[in-house]
Formats: sequence, structure tokens, C-alpha cells
Amino acid sequence: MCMSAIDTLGRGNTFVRTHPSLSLVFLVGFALGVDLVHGLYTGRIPLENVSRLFWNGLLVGLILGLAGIGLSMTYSILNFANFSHGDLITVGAFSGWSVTYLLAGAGVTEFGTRLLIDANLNVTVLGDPVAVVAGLVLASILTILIALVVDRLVYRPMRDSSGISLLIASIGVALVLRHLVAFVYRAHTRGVTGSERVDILPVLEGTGDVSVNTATLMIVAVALMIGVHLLVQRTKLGTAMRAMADNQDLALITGIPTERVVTWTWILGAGLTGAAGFLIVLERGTLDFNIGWGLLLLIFAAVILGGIGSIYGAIGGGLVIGLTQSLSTIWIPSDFATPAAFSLMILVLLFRPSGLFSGVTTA
Amino acid sequence: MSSPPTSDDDGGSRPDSDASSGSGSDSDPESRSLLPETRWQRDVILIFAMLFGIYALFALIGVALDFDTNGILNVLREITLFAAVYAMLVLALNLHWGYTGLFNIGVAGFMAVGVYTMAILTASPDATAPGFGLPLWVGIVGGMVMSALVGLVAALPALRLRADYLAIVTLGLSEIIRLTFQSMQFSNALEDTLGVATNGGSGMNFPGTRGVVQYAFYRGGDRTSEPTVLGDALFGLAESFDVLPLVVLGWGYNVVLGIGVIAFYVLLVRIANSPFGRVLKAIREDELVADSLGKNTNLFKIKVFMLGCALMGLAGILWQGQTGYTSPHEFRPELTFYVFIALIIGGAGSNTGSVIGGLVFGTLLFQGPLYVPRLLQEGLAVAGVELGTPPNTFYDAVLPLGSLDLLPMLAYATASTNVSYLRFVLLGVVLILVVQRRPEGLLGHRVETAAAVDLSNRSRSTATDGGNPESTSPVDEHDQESTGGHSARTADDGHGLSAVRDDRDSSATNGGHDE
Amino acid sequence: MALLEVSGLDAGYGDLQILEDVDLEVDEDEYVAIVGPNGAGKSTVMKSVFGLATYMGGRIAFDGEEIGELRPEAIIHRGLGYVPQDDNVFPSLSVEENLEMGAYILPEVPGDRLREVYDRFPILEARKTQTAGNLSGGQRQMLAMGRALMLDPALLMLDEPSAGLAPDLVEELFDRIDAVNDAGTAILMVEQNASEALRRCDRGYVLVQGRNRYVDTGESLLENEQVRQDFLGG
Amino acid sequence: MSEQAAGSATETGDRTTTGDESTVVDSPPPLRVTDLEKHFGGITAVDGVSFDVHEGTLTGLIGPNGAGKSTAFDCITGVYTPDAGTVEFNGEDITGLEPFEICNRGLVRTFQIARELEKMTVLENLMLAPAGQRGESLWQSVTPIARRGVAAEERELRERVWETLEFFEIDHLAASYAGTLSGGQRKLLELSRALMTDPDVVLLDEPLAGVNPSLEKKLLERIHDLREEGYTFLLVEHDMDVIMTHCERVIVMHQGRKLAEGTPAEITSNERVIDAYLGGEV
Repeated sequence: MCMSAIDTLGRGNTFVRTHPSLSLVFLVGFALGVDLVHGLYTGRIPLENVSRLFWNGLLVGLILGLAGIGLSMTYSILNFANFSHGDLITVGAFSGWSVTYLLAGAGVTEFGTRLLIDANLNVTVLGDPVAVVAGLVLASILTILIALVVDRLVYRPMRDSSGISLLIASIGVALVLRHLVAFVYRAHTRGVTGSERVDILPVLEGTGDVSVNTATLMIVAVALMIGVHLLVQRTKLGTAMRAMADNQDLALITGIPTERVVTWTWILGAGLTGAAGFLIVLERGTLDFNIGWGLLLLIFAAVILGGIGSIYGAIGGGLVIGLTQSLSTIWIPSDFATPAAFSLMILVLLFRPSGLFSGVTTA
Repeated sequence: MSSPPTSDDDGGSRPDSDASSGSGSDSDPESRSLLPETRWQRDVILIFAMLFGIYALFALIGVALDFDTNGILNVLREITLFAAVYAMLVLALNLHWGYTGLFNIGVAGFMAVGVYTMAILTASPDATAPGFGLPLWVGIVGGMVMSALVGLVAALPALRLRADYLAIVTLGLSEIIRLTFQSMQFSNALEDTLGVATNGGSGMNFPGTRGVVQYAFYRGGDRTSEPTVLGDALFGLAESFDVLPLVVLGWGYNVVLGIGVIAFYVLLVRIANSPFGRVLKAIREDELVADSLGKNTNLFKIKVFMLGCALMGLAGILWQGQTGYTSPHEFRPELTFYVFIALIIGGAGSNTGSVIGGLVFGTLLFQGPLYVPRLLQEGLAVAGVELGTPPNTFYDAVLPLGSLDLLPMLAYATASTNVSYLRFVLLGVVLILVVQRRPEGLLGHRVETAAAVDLSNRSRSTATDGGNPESTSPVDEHDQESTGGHSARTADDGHGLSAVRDDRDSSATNGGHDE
Repeated sequence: MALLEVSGLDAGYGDLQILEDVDLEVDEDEYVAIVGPNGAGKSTVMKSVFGLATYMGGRIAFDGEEIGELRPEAIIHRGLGYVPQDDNVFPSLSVEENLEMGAYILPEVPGDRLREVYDRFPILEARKTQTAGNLSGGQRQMLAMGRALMLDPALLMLDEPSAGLAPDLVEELFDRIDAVNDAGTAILMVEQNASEALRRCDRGYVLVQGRNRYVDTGESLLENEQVRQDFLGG
Repeated sequence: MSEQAAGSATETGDRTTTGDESTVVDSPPPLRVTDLEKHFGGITAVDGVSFDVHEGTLTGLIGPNGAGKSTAFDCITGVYTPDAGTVEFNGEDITGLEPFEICNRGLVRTFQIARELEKMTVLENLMLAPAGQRGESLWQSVTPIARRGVAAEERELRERVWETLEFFEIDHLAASYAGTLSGGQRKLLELSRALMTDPDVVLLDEPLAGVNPSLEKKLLERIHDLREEGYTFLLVEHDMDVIMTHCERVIVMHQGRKLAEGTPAEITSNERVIDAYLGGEV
């Protein structure tokens, strides 16, 4: 089985080298770039539009990247595509914002409506910094707890199963998580941070409207990414994770306690995912129980683009997907922004399955 | 060793009675004449037994809920619809995943292509979302062809992708398809170029396959006009039982669906029991081996992908054709997962298992939970307890738990939308448990030999030519099988349907199974 | 009492039995080689010790304690190092990180051990920041050995260390193994390069078709005409 | 080729290669490998290997682990495309063809680690192999009238399959899943399945690994029987005994190159070979 996978990959690679389609893809990208520059130069494409789209794409990309790190880690260390990853985002978003609402609206509205994020509070970072920070932290912690429970109940008994069995089980987990959230919080879409974004940062005026919420998202996302980078590159645990992604069997006979590393993988991955869920709401302002599921395929796209197993790949892939989705609307109808991102993912899987940035593949 | 449920293929020498190769049974063929002859016959009996068991259960539910005849018939009509649609979809997916090992999770997308193509071809040119106004059969064929063509596009990556990557590619493709049909911009573009439209997220109306039934029952296919002879007879008969014409019409459509299921089943059993199906299984087991034995595996995979997608398109057409309205929301990826759950429950690799999986899923798991709230209400009412209006929020339902008052939570849990959430939780749990505990599903453990004839039944004349003492081979074979069968049985105790176990007991060809 | 005692070992993979009634002992500081024709089951002996093959019977004891049920990290902790034949480095980790992983169970990376390993294999220190995937075959073998030495094991098991190496590298590698042994680590080596291994070891086992055929000092095995026959066939 | 597959039930029995005696001396050998090279990254697995396999012979390919035998096999059978060199089969250049194309020309292989089709019965495994079966066409398998022809062909194949199973004495396992067979039985299954493709040349990759002595004897007897019938075998094997006692010609590979070629006697007395095996410098 493994042999044939390697064979297929091997043949796939030779195919890439000889096949002209890949060059065509790059050619198209190049042509679009030239067209963009030309459009900007002649004024056919307004600079303002492009910078707004770029900014948007960057934000979405950061979120996708942040959420993608966790998916990439579990994909390479536990060897399966986790289809419940999107719903971990949902869990993070709901649990975190419950906490924020409990703190932010204390004494203003009823406990129950705050717990279920139904109170109409215009939470902003400047207005309720403590509540936001506490929500962010709790979003991570609660998501970690859920992920560990799921691992204990579902994935650990199946450690020796094939990646496909685990994938199918994760579809079941996705259904359970999402609809439990729906059961508790109901299905309606709620405005969470209010419609107005008042806190425009004065420093950044003129470069487009940057709300404090947006700025927070960027700062936290980048900080978390740097944190993960340090953890994975500089600590023994991080090294062990990379070692396991490289070669599970060798890790075992080298004396790395693999089960413990798996637990830490969930903790790290789910923590980031929960935080990403919280931050997405900060940026979007709205929340419903499909929020994570709707992002799942885009996150897969990001992870695949970057090369499964590489956290930098996930970040880079997230940015590419975010920007593709956003900037593609310069040329194609906005309805096709997401299909364009998916198409890019499919093309990468076809012609460069190890990812654009050639991360470590694990099969 | 299920053989096609038609008798023409293996002439008179049908040797399919599995037991025949075992000792004893040959000596006394008369004694078995009352029992089902072959595995496929037993399978058909099994399917119908389950169907009627489920009918009985739902009829009881209807009685418990004080439904009248029309109400009960309508409940049964509805569950039949879901059972049939899922059975067809699962059979098609079984061809991809169960037989060939192609991990396609884009089922919903391929269905959408079929349905929308059919809708565009057949919708009236004057409708809100205008179509070409072509005849029904053109729409059906066109829809299947288009699904197959999109399947071809998806098959090309299937040639060399790892299973998990293929899953993501097909899911991505299915989402691209759904988002395209959801796009108003796409609809407008269609209208500008071809003069047809899909109406984006609002969906579109089209004549639908239910028209077939209306034509059979009413002159000119119009419900306001005179019934046909058939319609007249059936409506008359129904009236004597106080059954409404509308219900008769609904059951008429179920007949169409039933024919669909039978056609799918026959087709797929024939594929399964053929050299073609043998190559598919070999590809699933080890593609390099199939390749090294001279099979052009890529060609087989392309054919299978196209055929399976065409069938998914057809199943979609028959499903949405029941209402004559379709919208992109019907084709969310969840739909694909439902089909997968049904397939895994039934047992990937078994066509009979696929039908049973579709049946169990569509009725018990998908429709069944929706009756729970009303049953609960009825039950509590009998006990003299009033459930009351459900609390508005989960919080309001939890609070009374502190004072040990379970009723508000019950009421909340059984409020209609909440029941549907809990149903999905249940589906998820079932999926996880099946994958963990019984990955082969109900029937996936069976040995279903891929051959057009019974392989164990070699003709005696050539056996002597072979220079082997005639008697040794069958005896050896029997010994081997009985031990194999025994170990499989012990490993399996306590699982599955008793009918399945009976089946295995009498089956001589069991070489053990895979856990 | 021997450091490693294997007695009556039956093992294989799945239902395929490879080893039959294999006995083996390694004393402290001893240098033992297992040689034999391809497919004789040499590597399976080592894999059985770490539970990587299917155990079918017999006893494996290290330092007087049965280790059959222990998890690999516990076995390693008791002083048994293992260098598998292929894929024995983490390709995306740097050389130093690879070595650090060898001491994962210790709270701190033992600096003195790292120093010792670098002294023993200077090439590793020279390349310590490079990723292991870029090393040559010989360097990988040294890295894998270095990693196994990070816990200062009482016994180091090497599975075909010379496989695929150029002849001049083989010589160098064997010299280093000698040095490790001289420093007080017992060696158990599976080797296809029988003449080199038997020339250097204290004692050799010849394994043919999953059974012990001969046990003797390396020198006498090397001179045994029967052994040559076994390798080249009757 | 394809029509033959459906052919007579006694195919394996009376099959002889055409013109075994009358072959013109300079006609190409069934299998000719010339300057074959295969690299993986920086590693050269096969480094310019050339050899011929002559008609009706049992030729052994030996060498220490890592000598490149299996890679050479994979290059010949189309699993890998060689980086340089050619493979000719019956005079035709088959370099770089897909495995199925090579098989359909009459060159079939077995695998070192038996790759039985686990969840298919032994019967199915064998029924799969014959080339060009009518029923491999989708429409013939499903349309009523054409299906009769398919069934008829299946009945004929079934006889051939049973005979093959009897020949290898695994007919008692016919209805078992291949995955439940023991290691040795899997080897027999692989060989019998390969023969069902009706090949001219059979490449056996370590057919005796993990096979117990009595089964090994049986397998070798079968191979000899088949060779008598005109099949040509190329055999990768590490059991020197087997190679030396059973092969007419032996090719020795070492570190990706051909080290020696000759009769078993020549090979046993070749110092370079002895050194290669015992690990000395070559």
C-alpha cells in the first residue's frame, strides 16, 4: 500500500516535470500579473480597489493560515485529513465569545442571553479589552478540551487504522460537534461585535479603514504564528513533533513518547484553531454554527498549497488562498471568488501534490 | 456469491446455490426446493423483509399518533421516497468506493449537475427561470450525460491521486459546482448567452419526473383533467378505502423510484458479477497488481467514474423530480456524507448491503428521529404529563434541571429544529461507532465473488481430464470452507442481523473476513 | 549474567514465521555479530527485541529483566540503543536536533554526551546545523549511531550498518564501531558484510533460514569452510 | 494474445514454445536488457546493466542486498521508467511502457512481497489474470445477450483456473480470501496467477522467500515442469542453494552493476562473487 503510494507519487513527479500544464498555470498567473500592472498603470483598475481587495485577502489569509496550522499539524503527525477541523473553529468561536459576552455585559443584560451570545452588545477591543482577551484565551482552552475528549473517545482507539478510516470518523465528529453547537446556541446568525466599526486607528488613517478589531486580529495572529514558530523550532517538544511528522516508527524506537507528543499536537493545534475561531468573529462581526464548516475547504486549500506538515506552508498557503479569493474578483464575478480558490487548490493537488512551498509530505 | 436477479445470463446451469459445493446438498436437491435457491434470492427476500418491517414500524408510529389511513400512507410514502433515493445513491457510490476504492466525496456535486442539466433542458421557456422546454427523456439522458462528463473531468485526477487527496479534490469540485448554481451572476450569464437561467440561490422549477406518473394517471398529464383508465381504476379503488387521489399519485411516484432502485441494483450486481467488476476489485485491493497483470487500470477507473457519476445524476433527477423544484441548497456536502454513512452502515463492497444501508438510513436514521417528538408527546400525554411549550433557549431549558425538572429540556430537545440537530448528532455518533466497531457494516464482510458464473462449480468432466481424482477436490474444499466459515462466525458473534448470519451459515464460500 | 539474553525466540511478521528457536547472548562490553545469507532473519532478531516484529514465543531479557511487554521508550531508558537499517534519521531535522531526539527522555540534553558524540564523529559537529536529509549515506549512518549513543547505552544494536556504503566508508564505519565498543558499550550487529564483521567481532552467530547454525569466535567462523558454503549455497 | 486467453482448458498442459529447436541462432532472445540505468535522487540503484534471458531457460539474478536486483526488475516490468538503457522483449523495444502493456506482450512478473488481492478469493485472483476477457468490457457485462457470451467464456476460464490451482495444489484454498493464505501459499498463488496471463517470460521476484522447505520443493518442481513446457524464467533469489542447483545461467549484480554472468559452476568459483557476498572489496 505504502509502496504503491510512493510509486504513484514518484510517477506523479516525473509527470510534473514533463507535463506542460503546470507551465500553463504559471503562464496564466504571469499574464494576470502583467494585466494587473497594466490596468493599474492605465487606470483601468483603480488602485483603491486593488488595495482594498489586497487588504481583505490578507486578513482572510491570516485567519486561514492560523487555523490551517492546526490542521497541518494533525494531518502530518496523526496522518489523516481531519474533516472536523472546521467545527473546532466553530467550537472556539462560540465558547470564546460566550466568555467575552459574560464578562463584557456583566450587569447589563441577563446571564442566559449573554451566555448564548444573544445579548446585543457592541463588543470592541478598546471597549472591553479584558473580556476580549479572556474570551480569546478561553476559546483556546475550551477548544483544546473538546479536541482532547474527541481524541480520547474517537481517534485514540483507532490509532492503528488507516488514514481513510480516521477521515471518515472525523466526518462523524464534524457532524456531532456542529450540531451540538446548533442545539445549544440555535441556528440564527447573530451580530456579535455590532455593525459599526468605530474604533478606527488614527495612526493608520489614509491607508484604508483599519478598525481596532482588525488590527487586533492581525497582531494576535502574527504573534501566535511567531509563538508557534518558536515552539516548533526551538523547543524539544516542537522538534519531537517534526520528528514524528518525518517518521513515526523511528520516533518510537528513538525513545520519543509518541502518545504524549500526539496529545501536545492536539493541544497546540486545537488551541490555535480555537483562537482563530474567536478572531474570525472579531473580524466578521457575525457568528453562526456553520462558520467553521464553511471555512474548512478553504483551510484545506491553504494547507495543501503550503504542503501538508509545514506550518510556514500553512501560513503562506493561507495568504495565497485569501489573496486569490479576493484579488480574483478583479477579473471574474465575485460569486466565483471562492470557486477560484478551490480551483487553485485542485490544480496544486494535480500538478504539485507536495505543495507550492514543498513542505514535508507524509503518506 | 450473489448473481444477477435475471436468469438469462447463466443459462440453465445456474450453479449459484452456494451450498451445492458442500457435501450432502448435492445428493438431495429436492429437499432444498422450498428454501430460497440462491444468494440473490435470499438477498431480495432480506431486502423486502426489512422494508416491510420498517413499514410496520412506521405504520405503528402513525397509529400511535392517531393518523388516519391517508396520514399513515403518506408517512410510508415519504419514507419510501427517502429509502429509494438513498438506495440508488448508495449503489452508485458503492461502485466508486466499495468496488473500485475511489474515495469520491463529491456525490452532491455530480447530482447537482444531473438535476440542473435536466432542469435547464426541460423547463418551460416562459418560466421564471426559463429552460429549453425539451421533452422529459431528453432531460434525463442529458442530465446523465452531463454528470458523466463532469465525472470524466474528476476522473482524470483520480488516475493518480492518493485517496485523501482525491477526497478533497472531489469535495472541492462539488462545492465549485454548488457555488456556480448558487450564483445569480452565472444565471444571468446563461440567460444572456443561451436564454436559459438557473435563478441562483432561489432555485428553479422544472417539469420533473413526477410528470410520468401524472401522464399515467391523468389524460394529458394535467391534474385538472380527466383520469386515464389506469387512474380511474386506481382512484376508484383508493376511494373505497377513503384514500385521496393525491396519496395515490404519491405512491405512483414511489413505483417509479422502485423501478429505479431495481434497475440500479440489477445493473450494479451485473457489473459486480463480471470480469469488469473483478478488475475493479483488483484496483481497489492493489492497483499495481492489476496493472502488472495487464489491466489498463486508468481506463477502468475513468469508465467507472463516468458511470457512477451518471447514476448519481439520475438518482438526483429522480429525487428532485418528485417536487419539480430544485435549488443549490439541496446539494450541500452534507448530502454526500449521508450517502457515505448509509454505504458504510450497509457495508461497502456489497450491493445488497448498499440497498439495505440506503433503506436503513433513509427511514430509521433520517426520517425516524423526526417522529420522536410527537411520539414522546403522545406518550407523556398518556401518562398525564404535559410537555408544555418548549423554552426559547438552551439556557432556559438547562436552568430547571437544577430543580430536577427534566420536562423543559425534553420540550426543548424535541422542538422541531432542535430534533433535527440531534438527529445529525445521532448520525455522527452512528458513523463513528460503525467505523470503530464494525467497519465492514452489515453486509460488507460477505464473500461476493466477482464472476459471471459460479466459480466453485466446475464441470466434472474436465475435472477428470485434469488427472486429479474427482472426489478429492470437492471434499478438500468443503473441509476448508467449513473451518473458514466457523472462524468467521465466532469472530462475528453478536453482530449484525440474524438474517445475515443465517445467510452465512448456509453459505459455503466463506474464507474468513477482515476486521 | 549476560546483558541481553534471547532464548527460544520464535518471531515473524503477521502469520509468517521467520525465526525459529533462536538463542542469543550478549555479555557486557562484548562485540557480537549476527551474519548469514539474505533473508535468514537477521534483522528480525533485532526487530523482535523492540516489538517491531510479531512475537510468537520465547524469551527476551535485558539486564536480567524481561522486556517483551515494555514500550520502546522504556527499553531505551534501560540502556538498549537501536539503529535500524533504513530511514534511520529524521530527514527534516538538523543533525543536532536528531541527536537531541536521542536523549528525549532526559529532561535536559546531556551536554557531555553530545560532546562525546561529536568527538567520536567530528563530521557531525561540522554539519550540525544542516538538515539530516542532506547527509550522505555514511554520514546518516554515523548520525543514527550518534543518536543512539546519546543515552550512553550499555548495548548498541546495529542493523546492517554498512549496507549501501562505498567500501572505503565501510572500513571507516567499522573502525568507529570498534571505538564505541572499546569505550565500554556492548555491540550487537547484524551484518551482511560477513568477512568484515566476523574479523572484528568477539563472537559471531551464523543465522541460516531463521535458525542459529553456528556460534563461535569471529575468526574461527571466518575460517570455517561450512560457513562459506552456507553463504554461497551448496 | 488476447484471444488465446479465452482459449482451451488445457492451455497450460500442452503448451510449448514454437520452434524451440528451430530457432535461428541470431534471433533475439525473449528478453534483452541493455545498459539499464536508474537513479533515485543522488543514488544510483542500477548502473548500466546488460543481460539476455534465453528462451526456455531458468536464469537466476542474484546479488547482495541493495545490489539493484529489484529495481532492475521494476524497470523491466514498467513500474519504473529507466533513466537510460533499453529493454527489448521478443525483439520489440518495451522501454518505458506501462506495466499492463508489458504484461499484455507476454512478460509477467511476481512481487517480492506477495501482493495477493487480499479481499478477493483465490479463484477471483486467478480469474482476474487472463488478458482480453470479453467481460472486461462494461457493456458486454451488463447487456443481456452479450452477457451470455461472457458467462460462457467465464465457464471456460473457470476450468483453466481450476487446473492451474490443481497443478499448484492449492485448489483446496480456492474459495478462501487470498488474505487468509499463509506466506508460502501466497507465493504459489502469485505464480499461478502470473501464469494465467499466458506469458512467454515470467519474472519471479524472490519466489521462495518465507516458503517452508516442502513447499519450496514443490514450487521448484512446478517451475521446472513449466520450463519443460517452454516457459522462460528470470528469477531473483537470495537462496544461493536454489540458484546454484536449479538455474542454467546466473547473473550476479553488485552495487547496481553486473558483476559476473555464467553457469552456476563458473559463478561459485568466481572470486569476485565470493568477495561480494562475504563483503570483501570487489
